[in-house]
Amino acid sequence: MAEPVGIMLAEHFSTVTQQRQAAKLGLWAWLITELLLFAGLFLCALIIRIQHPASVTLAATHLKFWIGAANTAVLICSSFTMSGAIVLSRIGWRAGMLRFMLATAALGTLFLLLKGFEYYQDYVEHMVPFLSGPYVLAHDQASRLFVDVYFITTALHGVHLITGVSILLVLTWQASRPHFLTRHQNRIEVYGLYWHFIDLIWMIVFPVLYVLNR
Amino acid sequence: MARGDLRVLLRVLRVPALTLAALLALLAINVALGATLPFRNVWIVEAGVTACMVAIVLLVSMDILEETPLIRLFSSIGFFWLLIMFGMTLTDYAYR
Amino acid sequence: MSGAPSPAVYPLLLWPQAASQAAVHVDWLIFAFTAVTLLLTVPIFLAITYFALMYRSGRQVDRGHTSDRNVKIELSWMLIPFFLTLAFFAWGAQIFDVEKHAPANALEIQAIGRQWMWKFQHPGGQAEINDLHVPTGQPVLINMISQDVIHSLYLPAFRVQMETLPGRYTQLWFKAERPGQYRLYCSEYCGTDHSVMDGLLYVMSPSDYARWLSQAGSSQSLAALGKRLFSNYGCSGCHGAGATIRAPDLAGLYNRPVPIDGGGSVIADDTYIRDKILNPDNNLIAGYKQVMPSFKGVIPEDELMQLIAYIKTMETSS
Amino acid sequence: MSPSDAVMRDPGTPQATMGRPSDYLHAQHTLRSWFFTTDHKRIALLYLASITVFFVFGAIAAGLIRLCLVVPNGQIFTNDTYNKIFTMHGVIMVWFFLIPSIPSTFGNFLLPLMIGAKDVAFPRLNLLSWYVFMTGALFTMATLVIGGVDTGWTFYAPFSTTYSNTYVIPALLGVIVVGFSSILTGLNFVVTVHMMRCPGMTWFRMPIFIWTLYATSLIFLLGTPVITLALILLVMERAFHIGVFDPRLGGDPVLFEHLFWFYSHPAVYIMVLPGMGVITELVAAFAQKRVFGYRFVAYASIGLASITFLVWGHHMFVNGQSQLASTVFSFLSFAVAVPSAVKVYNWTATIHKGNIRLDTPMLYAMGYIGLFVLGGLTGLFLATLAVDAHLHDTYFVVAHFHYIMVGGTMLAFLGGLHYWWPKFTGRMYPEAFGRVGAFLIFVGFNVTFFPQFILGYLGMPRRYHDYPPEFQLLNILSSAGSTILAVGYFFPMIYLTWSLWFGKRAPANPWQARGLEWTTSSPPPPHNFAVTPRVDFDPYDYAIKAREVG
Repeated sequence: MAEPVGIMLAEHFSTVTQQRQAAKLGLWAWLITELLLFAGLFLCALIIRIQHPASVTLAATHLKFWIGAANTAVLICSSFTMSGAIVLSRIGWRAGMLRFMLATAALGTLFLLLKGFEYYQDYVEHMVPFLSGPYVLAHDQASRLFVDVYFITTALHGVHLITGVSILLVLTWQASRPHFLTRHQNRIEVYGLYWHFIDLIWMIVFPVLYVLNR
Repeated sequence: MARGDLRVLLRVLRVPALTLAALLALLAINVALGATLPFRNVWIVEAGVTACMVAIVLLVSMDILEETPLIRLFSSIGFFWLLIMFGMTLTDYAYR
Repeated sequence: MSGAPSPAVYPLLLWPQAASQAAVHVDWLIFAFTAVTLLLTVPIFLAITYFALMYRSGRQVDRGHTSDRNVKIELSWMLIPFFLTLAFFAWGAQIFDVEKHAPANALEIQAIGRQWMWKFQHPGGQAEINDLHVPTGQPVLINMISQDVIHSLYLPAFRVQMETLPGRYTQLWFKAERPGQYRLYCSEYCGTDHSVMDGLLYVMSPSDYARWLSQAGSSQSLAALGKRLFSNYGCSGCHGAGATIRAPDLAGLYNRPVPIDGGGSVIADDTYIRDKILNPDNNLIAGYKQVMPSFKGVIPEDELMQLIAYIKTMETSS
Repeated sequence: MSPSDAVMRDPGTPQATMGRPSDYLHAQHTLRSWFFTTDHKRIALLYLASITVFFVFGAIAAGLIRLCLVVPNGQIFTNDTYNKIFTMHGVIMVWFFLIPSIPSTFGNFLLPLMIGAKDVAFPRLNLLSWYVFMTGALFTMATLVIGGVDTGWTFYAPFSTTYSNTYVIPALLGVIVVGFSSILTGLNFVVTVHMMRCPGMTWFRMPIFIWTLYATSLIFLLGTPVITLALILLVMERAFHIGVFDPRLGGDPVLFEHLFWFYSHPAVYIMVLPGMGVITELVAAFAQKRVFGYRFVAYASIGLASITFLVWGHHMFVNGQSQLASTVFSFLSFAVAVPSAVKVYNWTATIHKGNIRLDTPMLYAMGYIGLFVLGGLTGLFLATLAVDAHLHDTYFVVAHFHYIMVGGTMLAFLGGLHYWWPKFTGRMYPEAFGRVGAFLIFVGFNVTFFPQFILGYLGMPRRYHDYPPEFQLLNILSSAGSTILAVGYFFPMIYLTWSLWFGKRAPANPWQARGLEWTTSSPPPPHNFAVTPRVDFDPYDYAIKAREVG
């Protein structure tokens, strides 16, 4: 069942280790920028909490806490399946790896579906202040700020997840061809880092928006 | 699936499965705290639990424990910068 | 430029006019800082020029005995300039601290910045556009707000400026000492006519100022105007004496902590009172049922300032 | 001694004659070979060409501003047109010229050469970075030229989100996209420095220019995402009313300034740090001497990149920031003086007892040191709380940052361009014209910007189209200086272009400089080195030479 595992050396690198480390370091550098991108939103959320504590509590109680919690669990499971794909890629078990990758993509899609349902619920409950229509907390102006941050943060995270699932599907298709693990095993490793990090961001988003002092 | 395959699968999936269990347990704590709000300033506990979850993902799922010092440095530098950003901004908002 | 007669126009001005002792103090700071700057930089300029000429390629000079590091020298030229300049940090911070704390007896003038004009209201109710008249010998506190974008009230003769923000009051104070005409500007870019959002600052002796106030014509003080608004907008129906609805008592409210629903408290400063008039649902007050309607879009900024002026006087009346 | 070592030790040795066209310029000729190249050297030239075009646009805008300010009541343009012109000047110069200038051109070209690598770590990402840059920049440029934006390059809310009636959203989108280009370049450089150094090239054998590029790349990575987010929030608020800065909802416009300056103050060091690196190379090469206190200078680069993230609040002393925050930010700003002082004094010490040639690059370097010192110290004035309360948003600020950006970055850029021109193109520039150009730029710059220090101190606010008559004489002086500056800029543009066809052919090492980039041919072969270099010597290994001449 096991295939040989390795990577193909690119022209401008001198060793495989160098190439592997470079890819990993490059991805970590990218993850730093992702973290700081979301950190700006967390900072906004914190400042709004400081300036309008009561309004934020009011707005937070209108968020769909249980959908958020379920979604966190879904992403934690997807983290597990991604880890599974990585460990199987290391031992060259391609068929198992592919199944885990598809499962990861499915869980990511499930997250997005739940998220879409949550947005729909928000819409039905008039929790979408920027659309022309009633806003249930219209009497409390400052609550809009927090709801705005909620939508921007979750949408930005959603964009990352959509990108992630798309790349994952392409990668799965590539990996389904023979000799993939022989040449490009580190693509799975590097992609896994990205997926884990999107999950990690959500693990911060969930408490920051839904849980803290709701 | 052959018996040997299953044994291999269980062996390599041990750590991911333990991680999964730990993360779900921590999430359960946070959800329970968030749903019931048992005491004042419960956010301190919730923030601590979140920090644990983040640490587990970083250290175990993302293999920081087994990485070179360079990668470890790069994985922590972003969080350090976050402290700078939040700390310095709070010298404004907390003392206005 | 505004049509008013301009201050003394010099063909080439090299030192700005100062209308206060504090401005002269800032000038001293800048002067001393410039001197230290020259002390630190002129030797570099001279050395570079001298070395460049002295050690030009082809000249027969002694190029021996150089080293490429010397930790002691390097540490000293790292740290000595730093500590020298640190004195100016302390000096500047000390002046800034004074600039941030107005004396209690300051004459309070209200200012509103909007695209693209300044509106000033004196305590006696006199209002003026773009120009500002102030007396000498008395601290003047300018309490200001913006109606739209960020502006900044810049009074170079006092060496101070402060931005006006939408939705929040900011302050600036000075004590004028030299009568004359000076310029005032908006220094924060605010759109089309930013560069004509300026005017003249008239510093007058107290008697001239009193004469100007009487000529500027206003029958009622800011607080009295506010009192009239207080009943016109129906505030007195709930907050007034003998009201049937249980509304928070405003007497003595100003600058006191107000308990907030859900714990904590906020100080009832100008910004807080303004915010409560416009958005009564924000940060509910503990122990009261919220029934007050919002006055957002109903009361303009200048009337808000008059209402707040009245609410402040309620402190003394109780 | 191995054969490759021999090549390194004696730069005068002629390269193995592989015969032209073997260099990267002549390896292939099709347009396709330029626009789809993954060769870092060709990508550098793509950047060089594009930022030069953007610079010309920005400079024309600057000329129009100075033309307009000759008269106090601004009759040449309407207020709106003037506002659009200075916004165009700021946006183009900051985002499309200064930030990418040295890192994307010299950095791309020289980073692999100086550390002995065949290419950067991710060559295709490098090309992508250029395309991303061009997409964003051309998009914003089109907006600026067709409709115009009047927010200033700082895009402060709520003016940009609510009150401006111009094409703010397209301009912002372009700037956001360009930010991704910065991130990709920074990422590439960081990984390249860590992973691609040739055998023997330890950290303390790297040229200072590489240290500064590394520090700059860290700022790209740590700062850019925050501005990206801040600008996205502006777009959201303006386009869809999903905002967090809107004061009508209780939002805080000052929060935007925090997020904006968290990147934009470090961005100053994105512009300045690589300039410092270039100057260090020039000073060492034209003094034929080791850099004095190499380690301190290297640490100072990283120090500057770190401290610069702690001082952004000094842009906000008069905007309602808490007094505590202002005081802390003021204090930390003074700390920037420490690493800056190291650089300046160490350059001076490097010149001491050197074997100095006053060629054009060295003239630019000496000009740079003077102007950077003045610009830096006036920065300390502005970091002083009470002084800033007077000088904030006046022409003093304008003069200060032009001393840093033009006097600093621009002179370093021009100096470096002359120094490495033979390496880039294989041609020499005409020396006499070079010196005249450098002199004109130095004089023109000072005549333009020194009067602005006085104007600011007298209280003339910046971004003023219509100013009081007592400021006219100094404004005329400043405008007159800008014409000299413009003539100065024309010089290199013309003779450098001329030299592409008619310049003398350059040897591998025309300056007798040390450093790996001079050990390969001019212009270098597609893969930089015939044999992978092996380094067993310190950087700036000039000691032997200096003793011989002395």
